[in-house]
Amino acid sequence: MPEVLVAECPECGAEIEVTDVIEGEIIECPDCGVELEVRSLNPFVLELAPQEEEDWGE
Amino acid sequence: MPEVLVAECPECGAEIEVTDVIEGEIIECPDCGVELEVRSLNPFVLELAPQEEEDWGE
Amino acid sequence: MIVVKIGGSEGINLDLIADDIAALAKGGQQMVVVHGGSAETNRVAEALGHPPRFVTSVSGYTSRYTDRKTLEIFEMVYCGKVNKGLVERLQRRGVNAVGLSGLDGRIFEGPRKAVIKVIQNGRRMVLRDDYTGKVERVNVDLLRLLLDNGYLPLLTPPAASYDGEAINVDGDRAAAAVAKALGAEQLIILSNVPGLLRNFPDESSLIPHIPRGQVESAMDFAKDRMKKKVMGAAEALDAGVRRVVFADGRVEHPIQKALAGQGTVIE
Amino acid sequence: MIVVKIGGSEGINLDLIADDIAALAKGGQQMVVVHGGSAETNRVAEALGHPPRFVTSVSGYTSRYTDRKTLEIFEMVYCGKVNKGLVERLQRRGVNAVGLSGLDGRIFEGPRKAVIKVIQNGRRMVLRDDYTGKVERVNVDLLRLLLDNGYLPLLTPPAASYDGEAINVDGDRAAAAVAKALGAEQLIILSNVPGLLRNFPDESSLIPHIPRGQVESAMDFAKDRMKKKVMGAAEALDAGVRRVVFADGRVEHPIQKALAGQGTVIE
Repeated sequence: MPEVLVAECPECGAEIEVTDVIEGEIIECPDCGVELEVRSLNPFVLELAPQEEEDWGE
Repeated sequence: MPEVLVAECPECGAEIEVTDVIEGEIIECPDCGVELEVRSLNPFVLELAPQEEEDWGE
Repeated sequence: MIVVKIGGSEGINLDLIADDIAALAKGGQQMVVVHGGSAETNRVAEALGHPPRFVTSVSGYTSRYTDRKTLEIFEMVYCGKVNKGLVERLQRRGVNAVGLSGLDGRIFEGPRKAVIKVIQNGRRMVLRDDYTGKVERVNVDLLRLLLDNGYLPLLTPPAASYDGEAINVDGDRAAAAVAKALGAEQLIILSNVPGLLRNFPDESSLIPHIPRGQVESAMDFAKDRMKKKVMGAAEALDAGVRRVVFADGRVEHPIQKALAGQGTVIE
Repeated sequence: MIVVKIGGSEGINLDLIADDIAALAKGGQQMVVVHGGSAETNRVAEALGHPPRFVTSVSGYTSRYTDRKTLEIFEMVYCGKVNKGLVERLQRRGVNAVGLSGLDGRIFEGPRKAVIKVIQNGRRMVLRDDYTGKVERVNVDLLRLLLDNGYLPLLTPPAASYDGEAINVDGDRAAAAVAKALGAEQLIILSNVPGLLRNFPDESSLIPHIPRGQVESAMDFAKDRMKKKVMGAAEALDAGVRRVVFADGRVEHPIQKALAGQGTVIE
């Protein structure tokens, strides 16, 4: 059984369970759909993903 | 017995025998003392070594 | 005034290009040259045990993930080996070239993208230590100062962020920015293909001409890296550059042929 | 006007030097900086599998055997990594630095030694493919053009031969040539020792002062690489530079301390 990581969505408070994620990865809250960034795995910390400036294709 | 290389001194015509030399090495003619450069080993070619410009220590 | 962009991909013949620049410069043609160095950078990065990593932005553009170590390798190749190799070729042909990066005198200046979102191995990621950005301002005064005193500016990324940090920017769009800033008549982009190809890599599918209005549609043909080149061209044309030509950097007199319309002409 | 030479050896603190340059430049001090990069070049050459080879000239000077491959690595480190790393540090501190090699605009120009005689592994050898030479002319017009327009020139080898080839030249003597050409009052040479040491590497054996006339005798103390530095100093003084200071490049405010006479002062 892969390790299940659990944290609260900083936007809507819903409980989020994930397995296969790495640091810096972007996931969406299954409840409110907001974009979250995996800031660290141990402890498992989720934060609102930063707004991306318009994409320049640089 | 290391291989003996033989050539004529381009300056004084003396026969020069050498063993342990490599390409680009400078040797002196045992007869007239002029500086010679080993231009190639096979065939064994000796030429007058170029005059060095004043040494700049660069 | 013309601006010439020399691509960094394999197969481009720097000696033939240098011959052509020398011929044109001696003929009185005012010119600024911008060059890349991506292929060489990949080789050196591998050799130094820091293989290049490319990331694809959410809207599908690929760019080099430029962390601090990569930036140094990037500078070694772009500003060291390639830039000075070209300066030497031009000096030996009697052209008084001056090689500069965008950092020098802030010739290329623009915002650094502090955070970018990319797709990496199928995962959507936030990248923070990526030294990448874009060119918003060109130091035209310094370029004019050099041009008016008989020097040929030979420019290369990186650029300077507004805080003065080195940032990796796309060479083609930097060249377009230079063409705009100097009010150049033509922007010539040399690469290792004859021009824009309808179906890459079939060189017979060259698109000879694209009216300015249809540039956006040309984007569909453009393969990944070519997309950025076409974006650069569109920007240059919008800013008053009369003509952009994508031409072959592997042949003799590549610039003169491009000026004569050989390749993909956009106007 | 002062000329500052930043050595390329280990231990030199580029951030402290950049702080000091920024403080002086903002105080109105006109300056040209020349830098080296030997330690870093050795590291990169090893990593790229082309380890550095040093040759000793018949009269006992060591220099880097600079074949074509070495020249490219030399350019990658001097003109790429080190030069742009310093330009970035200065730009971030609000100094509008412009990084240039001696090839650019032929800022450093001089003869290439086509043939040199050296001692290699005990054998006296003729070396033909050595891209080495010395600086005989400095493009003062270009330096003045930049200085008068608010830019700080940050210079590095290689130089240009009269045929426009890239040639490896000694950074210290290039700095001396710049000091002479610009009529600078002082030449500050920063390295990883407090100055000229009577018995290297004992840092307490610092020689605080050497009158111009006794410089030749100072050569006896000078260790191998230091010999060239002292030769450069002597040349600068002969050409009217009022004062040369060998100072420590590892401390805070290294240039201001040197200007205040800390290190080995020769005048």
